[in-house]
Amino acid sequence: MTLMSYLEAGKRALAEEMRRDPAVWALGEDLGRGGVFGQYKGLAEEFGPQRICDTPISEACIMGAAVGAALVGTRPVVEMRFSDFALCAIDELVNQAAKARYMFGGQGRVPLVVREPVGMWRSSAAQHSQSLEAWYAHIPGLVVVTPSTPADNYGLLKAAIRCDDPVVYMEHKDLWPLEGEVEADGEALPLGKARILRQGGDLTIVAWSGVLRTVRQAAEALAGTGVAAEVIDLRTLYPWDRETVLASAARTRRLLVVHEAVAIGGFGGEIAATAAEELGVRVKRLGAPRLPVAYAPPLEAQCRVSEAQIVAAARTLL
Amino acid sequence: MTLMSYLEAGKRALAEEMRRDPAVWALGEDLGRGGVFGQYKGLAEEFGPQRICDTPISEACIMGAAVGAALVGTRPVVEMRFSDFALCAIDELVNQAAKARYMFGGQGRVPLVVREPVGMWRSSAAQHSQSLEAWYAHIPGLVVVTPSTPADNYGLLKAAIRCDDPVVYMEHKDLWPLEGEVEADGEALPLGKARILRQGGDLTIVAWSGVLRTVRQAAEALAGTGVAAEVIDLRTLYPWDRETVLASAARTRRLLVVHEAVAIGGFGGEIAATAAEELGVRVKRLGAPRLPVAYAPPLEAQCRVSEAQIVAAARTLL
Amino acid sequence: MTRANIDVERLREHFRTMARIRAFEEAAEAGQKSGEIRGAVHLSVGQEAVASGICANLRRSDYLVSTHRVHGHTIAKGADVTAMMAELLGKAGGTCQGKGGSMHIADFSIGMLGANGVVGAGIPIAAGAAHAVKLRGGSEIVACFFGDGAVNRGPFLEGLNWARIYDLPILFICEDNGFAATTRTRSLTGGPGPAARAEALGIPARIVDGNAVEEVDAAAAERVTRIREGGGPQFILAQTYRLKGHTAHDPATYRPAAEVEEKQRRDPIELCRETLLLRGVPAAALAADEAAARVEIAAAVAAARAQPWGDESLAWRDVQDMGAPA
Amino acid sequence: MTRANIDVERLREHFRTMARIRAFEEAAEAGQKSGEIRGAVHLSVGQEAVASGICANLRRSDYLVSTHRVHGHTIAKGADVTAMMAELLGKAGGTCQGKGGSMHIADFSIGMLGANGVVGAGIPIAAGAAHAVKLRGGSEIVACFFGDGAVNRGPFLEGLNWARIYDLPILFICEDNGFAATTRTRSLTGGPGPAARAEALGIPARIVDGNAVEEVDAAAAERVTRIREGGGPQFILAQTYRLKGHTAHDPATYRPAAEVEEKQRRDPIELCRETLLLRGVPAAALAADEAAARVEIAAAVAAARAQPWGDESLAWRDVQDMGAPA
Ligand SMILES: Cc1ncc(C[n+]2csc(CCOP(=O)(O)OP(=O)(O)O)c2C)c(N)n1
Ligand SMILES: Cc1ncc(C[n+]2csc(CCOP(=O)(O)OP(=O)(O)O)c2C)c(N)n1
Ligand SMILES: [Mg+2]
Ligand SMILES: [Mg+2]
Repeated sequence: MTLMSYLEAGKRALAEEMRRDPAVWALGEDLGRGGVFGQYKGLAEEFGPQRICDTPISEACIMGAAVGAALVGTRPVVEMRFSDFALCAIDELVNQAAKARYMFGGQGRVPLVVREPVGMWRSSAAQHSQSLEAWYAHIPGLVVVTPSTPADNYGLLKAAIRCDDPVVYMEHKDLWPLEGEVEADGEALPLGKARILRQGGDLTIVAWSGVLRTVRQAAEALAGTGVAAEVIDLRTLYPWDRETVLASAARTRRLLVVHEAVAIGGFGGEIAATAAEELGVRVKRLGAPRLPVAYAPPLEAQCRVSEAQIVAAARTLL
Repeated sequence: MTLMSYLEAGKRALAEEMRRDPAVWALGEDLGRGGVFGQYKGLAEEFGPQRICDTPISEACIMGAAVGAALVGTRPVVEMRFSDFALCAIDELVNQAAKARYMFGGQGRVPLVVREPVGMWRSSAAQHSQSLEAWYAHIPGLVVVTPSTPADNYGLLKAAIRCDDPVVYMEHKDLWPLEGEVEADGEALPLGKARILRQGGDLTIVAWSGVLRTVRQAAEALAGTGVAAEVIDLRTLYPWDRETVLASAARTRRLLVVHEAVAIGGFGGEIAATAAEELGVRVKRLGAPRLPVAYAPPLEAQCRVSEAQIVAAARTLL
Repeated sequence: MTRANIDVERLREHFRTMARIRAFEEAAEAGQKSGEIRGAVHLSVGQEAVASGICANLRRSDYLVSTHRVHGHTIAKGADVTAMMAELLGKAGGTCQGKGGSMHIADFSIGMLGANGVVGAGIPIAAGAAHAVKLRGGSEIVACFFGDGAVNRGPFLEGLNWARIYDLPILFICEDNGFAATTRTRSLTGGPGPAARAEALGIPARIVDGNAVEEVDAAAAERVTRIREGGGPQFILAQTYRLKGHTAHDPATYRPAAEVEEKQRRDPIELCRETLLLRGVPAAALAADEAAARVEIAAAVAAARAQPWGDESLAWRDVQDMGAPA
Repeated sequence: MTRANIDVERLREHFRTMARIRAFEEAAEAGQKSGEIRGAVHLSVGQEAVASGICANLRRSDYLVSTHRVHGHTIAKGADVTAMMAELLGKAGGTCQGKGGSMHIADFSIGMLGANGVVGAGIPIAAGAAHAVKLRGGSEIVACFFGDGAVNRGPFLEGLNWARIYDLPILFICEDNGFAATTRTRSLTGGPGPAARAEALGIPARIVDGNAVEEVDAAAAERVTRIREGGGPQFILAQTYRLKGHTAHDPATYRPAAEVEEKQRRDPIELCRETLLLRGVPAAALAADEAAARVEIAAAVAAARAQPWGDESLAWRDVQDMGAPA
């Protein structure tokens, strides 16, 4: 086990997969100089400019070219810089990557990974702060992964690269410096498996990505008042781990879903509705209000799910 | 009252609004020859090629130009032909149209309507059959409207054009020929108001757009077996009429949401989760399986919500 | 420049290919009109010389990326017409098991990577395929067809720039049939046109008479040779005319009948026939070619018709492995 | 061609504008480094002549659409620097009430329709604004700035084509500062470059030395006159250099110090100073202009700093009327 950052863990995973499989390559803007967050630093030196491919500012073509390159047997890792810019390449992802295998009757596959860093970070305002994971979970053909720890960023990115389906891989920008133990030269983690971060019998809290830090704090606070919350990191949004979530909710009979994304139309609705359908348990969702993210810190804070909100929401279920 | 088709009703609404307000204009491909479904037929003759503006195949620019034109005081009606092609203009809709007013601190407004015909129609397969209304309902700044009758297409399109917010206006392709009574030179209908199509005390069924036809049939079938379903046409997805839906569900204690869109991550999750949160009622959702739409009729049929499915789903709630 | 000295057998082969495409599309048109073919069908009647002239210069291992107007390219690349017709009918034996229809025909066995329902979307995909070929040091080339309407979409610029900067083995073919659906493309295309745009992106462009199959063939031969020799991306603008409507449902009343009649006189099959007659091929031999094409297509239609629909379970397959729907 | 005979007062006005932009951005840089300004800040240090030269030819009623590198354009168009600085600090008195930050500065009172966080996204918006002007028979023109990196995005093609076919009153200014973030743009731009692309889309293009403010001014004057006379869209490629990093956080170590030093010698403010000295303006007068600019900006910073943060309720306003969040 080695202590490393979430950023470093992602880089390591990519480097190891590139060493393992010559079909893997990465493409995106500024990758040759390490990428916008430094998450590719040093890779061009090891793998050369062909496999760590600097691209023009052409998001549509980056994604579209990755589709073509995947159809003929390579495994592209596409860097979108901020998930917000991936909105310039939605046709390529949703109409092409996600559907090609199906439309063509299984003749081709599109084993690409698109890395789309999400979330609020350093007062970036409405065009650099979005969390649109719910969109992709709604699209047949796509896998959606949202790692929250260095170990997960390592193991899940490996799994995403090995996956034969197109994967939307959403790192959280606020997690880049987060440190944690990672097993170097370790294994890929299974996609589609949630992890129970904390056990408890009073209510189940499901969350993913950056907001988990706040959720853990809230769970601590609840514990301080004698409420034992079970906290589940969903890790993969599609396919989501219904078994783990429903088993927990069946025990606690109370389910709170928390996400950084806008609450209305967010993936919390899917999970809450499923639990209500399947178990008839009491459910509640927390997410951002339906606001664009503002720039000024006190305004931006309105979009951030707080520990106090989580504790309060949990209490309404008790 | 005049009998007219859903298509004709939309055309009439647009023509009347263009007569009323010189700032209204329409832009899109082939509009000068009536548009791809004929829903603009004759308008270029009345309003001239400036206000019924033929555009190149440049979806991104059609939407982006509409944003600019709206910011300086006109009211563009954008035609996207098939909602699937709007995926070529997502940055322009989601990062620009939806956020400009907010990001600029209220200095500008973007009163545009984007018409995005949705749904399965004439074996059109995976790139011409999508229903992605849930995406837009998740985006702060956007209004989402899904008319299901000629009268609604008339009254809601008028309201959408008069609305000062950007509106995603989703007509269903299968409804173009549907006939119904429309009050000519009539009023705009209020946005955000659902309509109870049929009263009943045993369960509440919420639906919208094309699938309502099937829902009505299912409600008939249920009535035949002594089950009185209350059927609600949501009409506007954002803002959705929580009052009407929750009041009905509070009475019946059973809520079924049905949509043509993929069930997982669909807007049904939002409604079901809300009802479960607010009322603790029994909920169920029905939508398409998480499949791209296939071409061959028996395969495509797998994506179509059937009367039998609705009846069966309703029964599980009773 | 027409290559009047084209080998007669080669020209005759073009005639046969064009006749087969024509016969296929006439059958498709009939199927659409009868309702047997439900999804949209875009006919390339009048544009067959482009498909035949270009694809005659491709190897089976080369890749092809096409558009919604896909039949000609795919037949010329060597696809099985029965499987294609079955696809239009939505049968399980179709090239795509009936999941795609005309707008999504693909045949990976001959390097045909797909039609596309989204105008211009094939361009980046083709660039990416060529990119992958270069990455793995392959010798294949990619032929990427698109229409004159597609040059007004962003992916045209992004894809051509991409091909240029990475110096990819790709031939872009802009098939200028004068229309984008009901619109005269020229009226909404700024500047001198597609070839000038390609040149401004650094890609050598050549304009050819797209109705003269020997001219298309010659231009393609030259450009394909350059590409195979490492000359990087090339561009051909083939000027032609869409003799039918945009879809098989479209009567195309937005253009004068006289214009169509005039263009009909430059039907590429007729132009080819004239040259072959001049070169001594008997009229009867050509008529026999056409009859053979019709027989072949009629048999394809019959065989496709006889095929079963796909089982419902087919709808659930090939979506994705991870989280496969159930 | 430099217009050595530019009016001295006009040139002096450019000097003052450039000095104000420089002072503003130096303050912004300091604010970013200290952490007081949290969001990304993109400096146009070294590019001030483009902003000043172009905007001097615009009227208050004309429209301006900008990019993430927005300060110079906006100051040159006449925006209040205190409100701009307050925006960078996120204060309620900012141009956008603190909702946008540097990347979303807008000032509709002077026709400034917004910076943009998405590269190239301003181009269609600008085309649409010009389209609306034409629709209502207005006499305003639109100035649309973008970087050399933006010419590789699809909206560049779509937006320029749009302006051409509808013959819109718009001036496109491509500010070629050599870089797109850490990338040398030229290395990923196929063909002869932005001006050739504009010409291929039918838009007359002119290339100018973007560090010589009198040259930019002269070119803009000529092009703006053409546009006002109904000549349709025009294009200026201004060649300049980004003296600082991509953002104020970027040390730009990916380029040799010698290159930057050499470019520093062509700092547009220094070039302008030289000309003014030659034309007899005393050095002290220019130093006084710069000092005045610094004083003005220092006062703006102090005033902006003193402003309160917005009330939380501000976050909930101006999202939408229909379905306003509550
Ligand atoms: C992005 C997108 N916009 C619009 C359409 C609808 N559409 C299908 S084909 C077509 C015309 C295409 O013209 P062109 O590229 O010249 O090809 P042609 O049909 O002439 O072969 C249009 C507008 C589409 N399929 N995709
Ligand atoms: C669509 C999109 N892709 C990527 C980015 C990230 N990004 C911001 S500025 C920039 C470089 C832009 O270069 P250029 O257009 O030359 O403008 P400059 O920064 O040099 O002024 C990039 C890549 C973005 N904002 N939007
Ligand atoms: Mg065409
Ligand atoms: Mg630049």
